[in-house]
Parts: sequence; structure tokens; C-alpha cells
Amino acid sequence: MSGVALNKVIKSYGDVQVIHGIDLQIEDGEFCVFVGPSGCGKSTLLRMVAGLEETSDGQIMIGDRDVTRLDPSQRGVAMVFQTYALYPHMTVRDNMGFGLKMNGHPKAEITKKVAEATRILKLEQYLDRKPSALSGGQRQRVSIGRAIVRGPEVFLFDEPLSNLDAELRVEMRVEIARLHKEIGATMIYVTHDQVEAMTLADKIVVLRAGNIEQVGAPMDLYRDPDNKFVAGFIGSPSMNFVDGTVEGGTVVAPGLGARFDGVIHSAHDGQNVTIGARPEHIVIDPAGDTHIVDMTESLGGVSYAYLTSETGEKVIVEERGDDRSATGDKVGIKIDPSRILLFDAKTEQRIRG
Amino acid sequence: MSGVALNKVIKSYGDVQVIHGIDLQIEDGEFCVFVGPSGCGKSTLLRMVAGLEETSDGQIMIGDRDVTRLDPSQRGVAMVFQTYALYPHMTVRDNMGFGLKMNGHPKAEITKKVAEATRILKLEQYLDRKPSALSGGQRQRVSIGRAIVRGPEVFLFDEPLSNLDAELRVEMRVEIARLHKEIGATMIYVTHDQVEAMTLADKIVVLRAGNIEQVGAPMDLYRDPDNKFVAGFIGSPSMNFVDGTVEGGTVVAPGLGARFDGVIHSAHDGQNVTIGARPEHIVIDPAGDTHIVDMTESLGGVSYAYLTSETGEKVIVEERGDDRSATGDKVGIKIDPSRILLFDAKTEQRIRG
Amino acid sequence: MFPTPIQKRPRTAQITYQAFLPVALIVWLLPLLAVALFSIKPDADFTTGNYWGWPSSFEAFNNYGKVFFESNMPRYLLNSLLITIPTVIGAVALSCMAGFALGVYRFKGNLFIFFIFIAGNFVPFQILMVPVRDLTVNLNLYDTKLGLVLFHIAFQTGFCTLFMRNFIRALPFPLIEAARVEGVAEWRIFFYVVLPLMKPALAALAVLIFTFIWNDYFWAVVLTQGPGAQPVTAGITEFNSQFRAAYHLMSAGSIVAALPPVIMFFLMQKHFIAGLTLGAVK
Amino acid sequence: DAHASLSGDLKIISDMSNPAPRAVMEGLVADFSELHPDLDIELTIVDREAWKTQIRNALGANPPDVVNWYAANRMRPYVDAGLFADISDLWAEPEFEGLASTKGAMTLDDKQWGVPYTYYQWGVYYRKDIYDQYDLSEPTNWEEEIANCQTLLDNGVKCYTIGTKFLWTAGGWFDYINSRTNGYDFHIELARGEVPWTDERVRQTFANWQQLIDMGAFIEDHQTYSWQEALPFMLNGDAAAYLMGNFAVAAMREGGLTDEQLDFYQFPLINPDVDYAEDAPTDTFHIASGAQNMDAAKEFLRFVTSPEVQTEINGGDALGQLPVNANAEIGDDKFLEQGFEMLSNNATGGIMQFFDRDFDAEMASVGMEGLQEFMVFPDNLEDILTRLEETRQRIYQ
Amino acid sequence: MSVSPAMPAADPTLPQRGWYKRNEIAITPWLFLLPAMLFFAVYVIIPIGQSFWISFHAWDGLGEKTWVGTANYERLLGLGDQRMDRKFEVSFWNNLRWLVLYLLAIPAGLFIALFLNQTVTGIRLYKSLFFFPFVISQVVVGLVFSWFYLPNVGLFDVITNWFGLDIRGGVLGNPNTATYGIIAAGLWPQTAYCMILYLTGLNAVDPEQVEAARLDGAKGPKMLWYVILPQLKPATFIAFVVTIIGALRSFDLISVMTNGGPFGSTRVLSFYMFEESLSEFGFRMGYGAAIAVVLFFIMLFFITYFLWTMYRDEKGAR
Ligand SMILES: Nc1ncnc2c1ncn2[C@@H]1O[C@H](COP(=O)(O)OP(=O)(O)OP(=O)(O)O)[C@@H](O)[C@H]1O
Ligand SMILES: Nc1ncnc2c1ncn2[C@@H]1O[C@H](COP(=O)(O)OP(=O)(O)OP(=O)(O)O)[C@@H](O)[C@H]1O
Ligand SMILES: [Mg+2]
Ligand SMILES: [Mg+2]
Repeated sequence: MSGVALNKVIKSYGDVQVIHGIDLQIEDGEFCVFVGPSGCGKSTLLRMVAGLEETSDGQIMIGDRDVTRLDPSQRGVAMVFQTYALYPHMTVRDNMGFGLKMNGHPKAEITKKVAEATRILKLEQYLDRKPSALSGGQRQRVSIGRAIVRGPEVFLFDEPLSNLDAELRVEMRVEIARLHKEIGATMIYVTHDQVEAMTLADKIVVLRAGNIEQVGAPMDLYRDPDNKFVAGFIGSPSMNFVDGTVEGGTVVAPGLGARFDGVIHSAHDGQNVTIGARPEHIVIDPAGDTHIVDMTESLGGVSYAYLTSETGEKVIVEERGDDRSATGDKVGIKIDPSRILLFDAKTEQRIRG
Repeated sequence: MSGVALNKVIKSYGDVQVIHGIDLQIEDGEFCVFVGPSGCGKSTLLRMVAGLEETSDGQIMIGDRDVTRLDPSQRGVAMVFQTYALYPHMTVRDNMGFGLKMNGHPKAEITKKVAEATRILKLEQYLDRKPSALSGGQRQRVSIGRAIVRGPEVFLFDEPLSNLDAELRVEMRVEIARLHKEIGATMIYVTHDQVEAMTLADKIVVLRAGNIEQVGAPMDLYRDPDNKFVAGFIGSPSMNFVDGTVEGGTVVAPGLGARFDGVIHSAHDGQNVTIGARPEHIVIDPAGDTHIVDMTESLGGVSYAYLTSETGEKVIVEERGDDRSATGDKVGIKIDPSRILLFDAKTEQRIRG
Repeated sequence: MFPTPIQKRPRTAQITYQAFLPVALIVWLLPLLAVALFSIKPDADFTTGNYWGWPSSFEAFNNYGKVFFESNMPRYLLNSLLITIPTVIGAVALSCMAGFALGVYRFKGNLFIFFIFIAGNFVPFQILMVPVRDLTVNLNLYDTKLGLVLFHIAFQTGFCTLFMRNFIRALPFPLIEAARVEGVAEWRIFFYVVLPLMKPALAALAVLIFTFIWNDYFWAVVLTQGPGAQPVTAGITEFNSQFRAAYHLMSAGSIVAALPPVIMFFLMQKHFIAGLTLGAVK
Repeated sequence: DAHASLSGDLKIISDMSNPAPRAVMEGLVADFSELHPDLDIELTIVDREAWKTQIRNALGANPPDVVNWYAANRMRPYVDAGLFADISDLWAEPEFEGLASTKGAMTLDDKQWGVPYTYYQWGVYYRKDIYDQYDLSEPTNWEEEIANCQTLLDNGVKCYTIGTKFLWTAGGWFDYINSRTNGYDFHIELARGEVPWTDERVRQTFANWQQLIDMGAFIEDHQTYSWQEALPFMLNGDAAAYLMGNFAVAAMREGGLTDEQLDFYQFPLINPDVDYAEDAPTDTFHIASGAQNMDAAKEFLRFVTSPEVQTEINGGDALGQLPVNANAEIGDDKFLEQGFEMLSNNATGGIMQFFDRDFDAEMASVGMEGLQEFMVFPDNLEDILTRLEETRQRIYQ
Repeated sequence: MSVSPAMPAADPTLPQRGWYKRNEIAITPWLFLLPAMLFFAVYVIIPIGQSFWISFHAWDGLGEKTWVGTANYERLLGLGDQRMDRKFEVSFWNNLRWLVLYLLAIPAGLFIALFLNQTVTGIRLYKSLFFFPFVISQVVVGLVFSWFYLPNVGLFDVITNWFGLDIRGGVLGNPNTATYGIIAAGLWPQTAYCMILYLTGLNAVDPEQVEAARLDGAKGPKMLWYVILPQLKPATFIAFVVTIIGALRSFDLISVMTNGGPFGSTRVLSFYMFEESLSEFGFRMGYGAAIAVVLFFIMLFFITYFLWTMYRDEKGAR
């Protein structure tokens, strides 16, 4: 029983409220990822759970203990920092054992726990090095090791991989996934990175300006976002948005050079909507002539074509075949109407059917 | 006439040789990208062209001038640094005009050239700001502008975008492509980023430990690499490699649970080979049972399945459909034999036919 | 932040802290406050033994008036200025150039020369006393401000070079490379690129050297004599013998002597503190 | 005449930095420049203590024309180094006959190197009112001295004030007790390094001194005061007497003591077999050998030694000391008169210049430090004497 | 493209460049170094050598030098059949006292820095005022403290009298306390100096490490000892260096406060050498130089340590 529950938590710095009463339930053993644009409050929220920031109002529960006013060290949490925050003057072994030592655990126990964490993270050969003699990935592993040793109920990660280079990032991501499977603790993870969020999370929490926009499993958010913000935020390259209007239950989208029947109730007649379509769901029709190819970018197995419609709206299309369009081509596009999403142009909320 | 030619150039720091006699021909107006693992000598080579590092041996030609022993300022090159290297105490305008001013060009000429570069880079409204009042992308634009103003024959870029965040990086990448099209000068560009290399380059130079592994157009390298290193380096996620042997002109690949006929001359009989297959060219066969799905990573439109074969070899497969495999599944795989690449297991050189 | 920000402590702790701060400050500055108190007392208070009590009459104007109009103090102050300011300019100029050379260029002996500067700076300066005094005498600069200035420039150059070199080292090197690629002559790089970026270091160092030189006593005693060239630190001892046991005047004199660096410190506080740490704690 | 033709600059450095002498010096210069309107006189007054170290530098480089210094042995380093000008020609002038008594003190190697401008007696200045209050009279011998002192101490008054921070005041006490105990000749032998400090006779001197110390005759903490800082004890009546040079009188008067309160007696006899010897240091003017304006400098020396000027500057309202020119008049001042009387008639043992002028410089510095220590920790005597003896042996080997 | 080349180098027929131009990068540093090196050599480096030279002579600073070989050192250190110079011995031990006790400025500075490392209103002013003593000339500090220590009327004595303590001779008049009294006066500005070094050091402490330690349950002194102090190492190092230098250079305070007394008990080497060389009864330049050389060797020990540390850092940085 060590899920995390936030009840109407609020954080203010002086007069400025940055977290506006968030309710969130994270189950025991769940891997929960916070995403959102920079400054939306991800780190703040995480640090409130850790106890590093005071909670201005509301309640934080870990398991069934109310920890809102407890010291960080008493909450049963461990945190992994973006900059590793390893103690530079201690060896890897001492870094990992430091927390236990501070709390007066016997030497033998510390040794045992460090050994176990070392095994899990394959750090055996580095135990006597100082952090400065380690690569970025190794450092981050040590910092995770330090968290493991303390045997917390909840692990907190604040963008742990963003200081690593691309290759290492992939490696460490897999490592963290494995770790979660192996020790099964509750984890809360803040990231900027789409891929990390999508691949690691059991549950993604999308934050925006101190509020939760949507909570859900990664593919649910990807396929079934509640609003334009989430739709645009999840997925890379992001979803294409074009303006449209509803005319007799039909959505007219000049930017796509298309009309979509039966995707909306006629009740919405005359309403301005935004139509969302992911690049991989749009197919180029070489026979058409509604769009011009501005540019193509080939990444090898996949290319992206940047199109401009007659209305001036930009559309990105993914191409995977061996024949791909070239800059300057005049083309048309095709979309399976079942793949498009509709949003209210004003409220930006999803219009479901 | 301002291509760049390197003839057997060598760079040593004291006793340590880091560039081992490189020959390279870059045509006038070409966009050439250097890639390679960290520490392979990309920056060093670029800086040798710029004249910021002395050339220990060999010859560097720009156009038909031998510039090997010339000062940086006399080579007709301009360089854009990763950290922008803008003079923080000067306005954008002064930054761009500084080089000309120091070399005694008349004011009117400087003004004209700065105006032109400003126009190209759309920096008009920032001319009187100091660099500290600009965003990262704008700063990098100014630093490119500074290069343009000098009207060099060759532009040199050392990881110009790696200090920018993901979104800006995409934007600036497009900008640089446009710039190249517009002014048509020869450009040499160092990067770590797959996407930048693939999308910008006319010609990619793959370096490894101070030697050139392969030179070619991006898609040529992707589809037709000369050796295992290039095959593995280009493309993300990288190519799968499994061991195989040649038996009577047939390649046997236990790790793929497959045999490939007619892909190799029987002359290679008995030879150990490495078989390469890109994730997007492998298809999962739910009916098979040669592989176990260790883990899947879903990024939305695409998922990657991490499989282990009976031989213990790991294979990554890309999945795009709506039905994707799940962790723990037993599956088989299928590959179009025309898509596989063969490498000599020892020399790691490509075996063509 | 360590220790825990007081804002995160209980209200009582905050109040205690806020209240304790001024008390601690007063205790810390007690000797100074005593001098300030002395300097506004009348002479009579000392003969009657009222050292620490309330002044029996307020004599600040009298006492300070005496200091300014009936002693050599103003002359000493002027000397100090005429010694300190040229030294600051000279030492900063020399060390800027040396720092640039040592910080930007790689050449044989770079580190060695740098270390010589540092080592020379940490030498117990008494060892220089006799030879430097002789040199000054031979140059006919004994008891001149110039003699003092030249020596101070030379000696401070060690410290300043350490400071400047480390500062320049910390500047992004691509700035210099960028200028080189643009064909800017080396000396122009110094003037147009490096120097403008060193402004904070220049300010910090200038303030620091100002205090050092202003407060120098040893060399003032060794290289000068009399009110013709001596700075205020040496002057204050003369002042003291002139008014021996006249605590009120001595206090006023001391305060006047200490004032300029104090004013400098308050005006340029930020630079000053940066100065203390910049060159040292890298 | 010669006076009118003087022109150019005259640079004088004087160490007369205490208020009264300072005024005298400034007056001197003012008068002199009135006589010679074309002469540009630059007077620098430096701290008396500081001057003792600065004179070398001053004479070495860019020297002034006229400086203050001291007579006798104290001139030697500068004479040997050729920094003082030989002014034997001046002494040959008839006007200088009035100075004949001091010629010896100004002579080294048979030449004269400066002129005296003042000298002064040492002796015990005491609070007559306090003595009267306790019905004491001026002591003439050691027993009376001790008895007086005991009475004062019993009444909570210290017998002597003294400030030994700058050491030399202790030298005065040694000069007196030693010469009273062992006689002038012995004292000078000791000064010349001819007698070991561990000599029994020296010990006797210290034994006598220790009597006073042990009974608490001196004020406490004297090692932290300069001589001026020790004055208030006498002014306030906490101490009754001060063994000092006559220059102290000005300061005592300025401190508020009237002539009724203040009186003077000659240091009492200790050993009845020896004659009185007195400290009477001579202060002097010298011309630097590198002087730029030799004529003006010499004229200035003539000026300060002339009977009129001597009378004026040594008067009770000025320096309050004794004039060196026999033709000058002693100021109308009871201390000057008493002093002159004492030196003329009652100093048959001899005249001492002072501890730090009679002894070799290094010996003097080590010695005075030892004296100061002795005054604070008399029990360290043995150690102190060993130390002094070691130094003597090294210096006079 | 429309931007025309602006570089002179684009001209293939390069004019022969001047010798300076060709060697610009090699020559420039030396030109820039020249004035500073010249000054430094004339006023610092050469005089050090001269002092060594003088220390082998007997010289009164006026006449000719007389070569005496190592006689000065023999007398100073008591080699051969002589006793070690008493004054030197006293000075040397006093110097050690200075060295050891002066280091108290470091923990004291740290303590005050920790006390002041808060963000409350006006804290900047407080920090400045606490730093104040460092800005004041040591001469003034010396005067102030000698009044502070005056027997009977000095504030210090007044305060100690409340506690029934009476130091005989006053702090500065008692040979057992005088040196400590001066050191305490010296500690005052030095503590302020260390304080400011630590304040800047504390600013640079990685807040994430502190947070990590907080999560690890380290608090108060434990946190200070295990996490903060190791990070303050550079500040400590500098504080150590400047304090050592200050301790060995101590001259102004002694000269102003006691002039070496009472009876020479507060002498240190730097003061003693000044006394021997240039004071009233001094002018034994050779002997003074020998003392300076000994002081130099003591200092050299620290200089070497400092340079060695710097050298290691430099190597690491490249
Ligand atoms: N100490 C503070 N005082 C005032 N405002 C603060 C403070 N710390 C954070 N904020 C504000 O709180 C908001 C949330 O900040 P937070 O660091 O949680 O964002 P974030 O989502 O983690 O951003 P990023 O992705 O850039 O790390 C921001 O608007 C920020 O400006
Ligand atoms: N000044 C130097 N002295 C010695 N070796 C050096 C020096 N500079 C670079 N090297 C070595 O030269 C090799 C090439 O370095 P270079 O910086 O060119 O690599 P790179 O490919 O640009 O790497 P990265 O992608 O990390 O920027 C490296 O092995 C490096 O260690
Ligand atoms: Mg954050
Ligand atoms: Mg590089």
C-alpha cells in the first residue's frame, strides 16, 4: 500500500499560485509520468511530493500516511535529480550508502543493500571510483542506485535523462523500465521527452500552467486526447491542425482539400472546428493537386513531406515507401475519416461524434 | 571555384595522432556533413580547415589555393560555433559588422552587407539588441549572419544546433537548409544528430577514430553502407545484426530463424557473416514461435518490439499497424531477403552479392 | 541552500533570528563603535575617566575640525590618493595585458611564468625590503610618491595577474577564435573583444587594489618619510604622536583615515566581493 | 652683510614633535626667515620616535640641509658614513666660544659635526602638595627614599609613574641607580663594554632597584604606556613623582599642575662613597654632508646657537630647558635654575648623555628591553643578565 | 548568391606579409607580458636574489658590504658553539602561534557565514557590515584594539573585570597574553575575510546536492560535515592560503600595538627583521636579510603546496 494521492494541493510562491489545486491518484507500483510545457509546474509538483517544497494547501498521502508536513527523509521517497546530485567527494559506494549511514543503519546492512543495488545496476566495477571518473550514464545509474539502496516506497525522477546524449538516453530508458519491472515500486517521473513518456509510463499526466489537462495511459492519450492541447502535445511530429466548419453534419476542411461525412452530429451545424490529423494517417496522392511540397526531409526509413495547402495552412505528412515525393511537387492528400479528430475551435475541447 | 580538398591531412597532438591522413573532396556549393562517434575527430578536422588547428601534415586546398599554412582570416572561411561565440558587449549589428570594421572596410559597405545578411536571416527587428536579449535560436541566427556578412567561400559549422532545445532545433535546421539553397556556398557541417545529417547533407562523411569510413549521399549510406560500422551508425533505431554462416550459397541465420537463398556467391562457403536488417524491414509473424517479445515501446504511431531469438540474439522490430505485439508474446519474424545486408564477420566489410 | 532557509523554520525561530542579527552585529563591530564614540567626545571625558559613558558634550565638529584644519591629515589623505589611484591604474593595466597573454596563448613557459607571478605574490614581502629600498634610493625615488607607486604596481601585478588570467581563462575561447577567423589582429582582439568583457573583473580588481594600497603601512614606512609623500596610514602614526593620549582626536583621525576605502567598499560592494572570490575561488 | 645675501631653499627636518618643542621650532624658523626674506625654508617636523629610524634614509637620499639629532656616541654611524658635514670651521669662529663646554660632546675624530641647541637635566619631579600632605621632604639618601615611598604606598599613592612602552625611560632609572651605586666611572666602563653584566656590582645596582619594585613603588602596567601616557597618573595624584628629563615640565604644566604643586629634587645618594653623576642629554642640529644650501645651513646653526636665540628658545615658556651658550640667560624658571645649579655644582661625578646614547646601539636596545623586563618581572634577573652578557660579548669581542 | 567576398585573402596573389604579421600569434603574448614581467623582475624577483646575497654579508646599509659567509645564519640558528639567537627563537615561536591561531579565522568565518547565509530583508547590509573590518587598515585596527585592551579603562578590561578576571599589565602589557591579544585583533578582519569567502562558497553549493542529502536524512552538523564542507573545499583552500600569508606577514599590527614589546615578547620574524634592518638601533642589513631568508623558506613550504595544487588543477583542466 504505497500509492500516492494528491488532494487539492496548491503551491504558491508569495502571491503567485503556480499549482492550482491538483487532485491525482497514483496506484501502488504504478509508473506515472508528468509531462507538459516548460514552466507548467512538473518539477514543483514532484518536489512537493518529495517534501522539498512546502505544500501551501491540500494534502499529500503516501500509502495511507498523510505526509504533507513531514520532512523529506521521513516520507519514504527517494529522488533522482537531473544533474545526478552525487556527492563529488565520495566514492560510488559511499554515495549509495550515505542515506543509510546518516540514519544510523549498521555497517553490515549498508554493505548488503549497496551490493544489491550495485548488482541490479551492474555497477560492480565502479564502486571505488569517484563520480568525476564516471560517464554521464554511469553517474545517473549511481544516482538511481542511491535511491534504490534506501528502499523507498516511491521513486521520484526529475528529468533524469535529459543531461545524457541520445544514445545513452535510449540505454538508460530501457534500464529504468527494467528497474521498474524488477522492484515494482511506485515511480513518478518528470520528462520533456515524448519517447520517454510514451514508452515508460503506465499513466501519463499532462500538465499545463499548474493544472492537469488529462490523465491516462500513453496510447489512450495518443489516440483519444481530450483536447487540442493534449493532442498536439503528445506525438512527434505533432498532429496537424487545420480549420474547418460544420455544414449539415459534414465537416468541411479546405486546408485538407477534403470533406468528412458522418464524423459529427448535425447539431454542431455552422460551428467552427479544428480538425486534427496525425502525419502518419495522411497519405499523399500523387494525382491530386491541392498541395505543394515545400520540402522533404528523409530520415532513412521514413520521410516527412512539408506541404502547403491552397489556404496557406501547413500540413506534415509521413512517407515510408521507397517512392517519396520531392520538393516542388503538386500533390493531393487522402485521409481515412475515422482517423481525424475534431476540436471546438474556441474551447479547444474535443468534439466526440 | 571554391570546393575544399584535403590531401592526406594528418593531425598530431604531441605524439598522439588523431587524424590519420584523410583524403576528401568537397565540391563547390556542396553541403557536406561530418558524423561519427564522439572523439572521432570531426571538430578537429573542421578546425583544421578553418585554420584554428595547425595541420601537422598534408595539404588543404580551398578553391585552387593551398591554404595549409595560412591564417584563419586569409582562408576565405567563416565559422559558426556551437556556443554561438557572439561578442556579448556588442549589438547584433556590431557583431555582424565587427570583422569588416576591424579590417578597415568603409562604413557604407559594412552597413550594406549587414543589411543584406539581416534580410536573409529575418533579423531586422533585433539589430540593436545585445545577444543576451535574444533567444538561443536568434543568437545562432546572428552567428550565422556574422558568417554571411563576410561572404566566405566556405561556411564551417561545428554542431551549431546542439545547444538548442528540440523544437528550436527543428526550426533552425530548416533555416540552414534554406540558407544553403539561397546563397549556395560550400558548407561543412559537424553534427551528432542523425536527423540533421540525413536531412541537410548532400554528402555525409562518416568518421571513426580519425579515419573516413564512408562518404556518400545520405540515402546511399542508409541503403548501401560499405561496412558494419556505417550501417549501424546511420539510422535510428540502428540496424539489427545477427550472426550467420554461408552454406552452399545460402546464408543461415539462426538468430532470425531463417535461411536466405541467393543472396551470396557460393564462393564464400563456410564463411562467418553478419547479417544486418533494419527494424522497419522486419515483419512480425504472430504465427511463428522463434522469438520472444521482451518488451515493447510504443511511441504512438510506431512501436518497437524488442525480441530475443532462441540463440539469445536481440532483434528490434518496428510495428506500425493498430495491432501490435505485447510483452511475453511468442512470435516469428519475416524478412524480405532483398532487404538484408551481409558483412564479413571478421573485417566487418560489406559483402556485396 | 544551507543552512535551511529561516523562512522554513517556525515563526519563533524567525523572530529570534531577526532580533539576534543586530545584536550580533553590534558585538562584532564593538571596537569600531567605541572609536566612533571616542571621536565625538570632549577631551575632558578622558581625564574624568568617562571612557565608555555617554559623551558629556557633543564635540564631533570640534574634533573633526581639528583633524582637518590643525594637522597634516588632509595632506596625508591627498598623498594616499595620489599613490593609490596611479597604482590601481598601473597594476590593473599591466595585469590585464599579462593575464591576456597567459590566459589566451599557449606557448612554452606559459605555466611557468604564471607560477612565478603567483609565487612572487606570496613571498613574505619583508624579504624585498632592503633591496627595494636601495633600488628606490638609487633611482632617486626615495620619499617620493612615484617610488611607492612603482613598487606597488610591481608587487600587486603578481596578484592581479593571477586574478586576470583566471578570469580570462574562464571566458569562452570561441570568442577569440571567432575573432581570429574574422581576421582581427591580436592586439585588437585584446582591446575590442577581451577588454570589454573584463569590465566586471576590472571593477572588482580596482576596488580590491584600492583597499590594499590605501591600507598599506609597511612600505609607506620603508620607502617614504614625512608628510611630503607618506600616505595616511603612516600619517596616522605621526598624528598619534602629535596628539598622544588625546583619544578623541586620535579616534577622529583614525576614522578619517579609514573612511575612503569604506566609502569605496559601500559604493562598489558587489564588485568588491566578486573581486575577493573571482580570482581566487575559481 | 652675509645675512642679506642668503637665498634659495633651506630644508630642515626636525624631530621636535611634541607640542611645546614644535611651537619653538616653528617659531625659530619664522624668526630666521624674517631675517632672510629671500630664503625659502621648508620645515618638516617628524615624529620624534619615528625620526630615530628615518634619519638614515633622510640623510642617504635627497638629503635635507639641517636635521636634529643627538650628541656623542649617537652621532658615530653618520659621521663614519660621511653623512654629517664637518663643521669644524664654524666652531673655529669666535662666536662659538660660548659653546666650549659642549664642544667635547660634539667632537669625534677631532672634528666637530654639529651644534647643540639645548640640554636638560634629569631628576625627580614630584607633587609637592602630595609630599606636604603626608609630611614628606625631598629624600637625600636611599633610606629616606625608601621611607618616603613606603609612606606614600601606605596612603594608596604610587611613588613613581613611568611609561616603559618605548623602553628608554627605564634606561634613566638604570643610569641613576647604577651611577649612584657604583659611580660614574663604572657606569661608563659598563657602557663601553669593559665590564661584564654579570659583575657583582651590576647585581648590586639591580638589587637596589628591586627594593623599589618589590614594594610596588612604580605604577602598574607601565609597559603599556608611553611616557606621556603615564603622565596622567601624576596629574591625577595617583602617583607622586616622575624620574624624567626637564622637558616633561612643559607637559606637566599643560596638564594643569601649578608651580606650587610641582617641585624637583636630585636623585638621592645611594652609596655615600660615590659622587653625584647626572643625566643631561644634549640635543643637536647637524648639517647633512649632501646639503644643497650649505651657506644657509651654517647660518642657521649660527642663529640657533646665538645667545639671544638660546635664551629665547630655552626659556620657561618655550622648551623649558638649559641653553648651551654660556652667554645666554637661564630662563626665569625654578626648575631651570635648580637644574643649572645642580649640573654646575653638584654633579661632580660626571655628566651622562643617557643610556641609549652612552651604550652601543645594539647593546642599548637589548639592554633597555632587559630593563623593562626586569621592572615587570624582577625574578627574571638572572636570565636577563645572562642575555645581556651574551650580547655584550658578541658586540665588544 | 549576391554577397561578395570581403576577405583580402581571396586574392590569390598574396602580398608578402611582414615578419610580425607572420609570427603574430607567437610574438603577441611576449609583447603583452613584457611590461608586467619587467616590473615584476625588477621589483620582486631580483630583490629576492639580492636579499639572499646580502644575507651573506655584514652591512650597515651605508658603507661597504663585508662578506661573512654563513656567519649570520650560524648566529641566527645557533649553529656551531653559539646559542640560537634568543630573539629569533621568540619570534619563531610567535610566528608558529600566529600560524596556528590565525587559522581560527577559518572556522570562525565559516560560522558567521552560515549564520548570515539567509535571505531576510536587509541581509545584504548585514553581510557588508560584518565584512567591514577587513576594509579598514590594519593600522587603524591596531590602534582601536590597543585602546580596547587598555588596562583599567579599556573596554576589554572593563568586561573581564565583571567576570573578576584581571590580566596583569593589561592584555598587551603582559608577555603571556600580548601575542594572543594581537592575534585576536588580527583575527577580527581575517575572520571577516574568511566569512566572505565562505559566503560566496555557500552560494555555489549545488542546491540539488543539499536536497539529495536532505532526502538522505542528513541534517544540521551532519549535513555540514558530510555534504557542505566538502563542497566548500575551494573556499577553504583559499581561506587557508590567505590566512597563512596574513599570519606570516603580520607586521602592521605588532608595530602599532606593542612595537614588539613588552620586552620583545610579541616579536615575529617579519617584525624582527624590520627591527634588525631599519629600526632605531638596527641597521644590520645582513642579519636582517638572513631572517628574511628563513622566513622565505617557511613561506616557500606553503607556496610550494599552493602551486602544486594549482598545477594539479591546471593539468586536470586541460
Ligand atoms: N522559487 C520560485 N519562486 C517563484 N516562482 C517559482 C519558483 N520556482 C518555480 N516557480 C515558478 O513555478 C512555475 C513552475 O515551475 P517548475 O519548475 O515546476 O516548472 P517545470 O514544469 O518543471 O518546468 P521545466 O520543464 O522547465 O523544468 C514556473 O512558472 C516558475 O516560474
Ligand atoms: N588539445 C588536444 N590535445 C590532445 N588531444 C586532443 C586535443 N584536442 C582534441 N584531442 C583529441 O582528438 C580527438 C578528436 O577530438 P575532436 O574534438 O575532434 O572530436 P569530435 O569528433 O569533435 O568529438 P565530439 O563529437 O565529442 O565533439 C579526441 O580523441 C580528443 O581526445
Ligand atoms: Mg523542471
Ligand atoms: Mg566536436
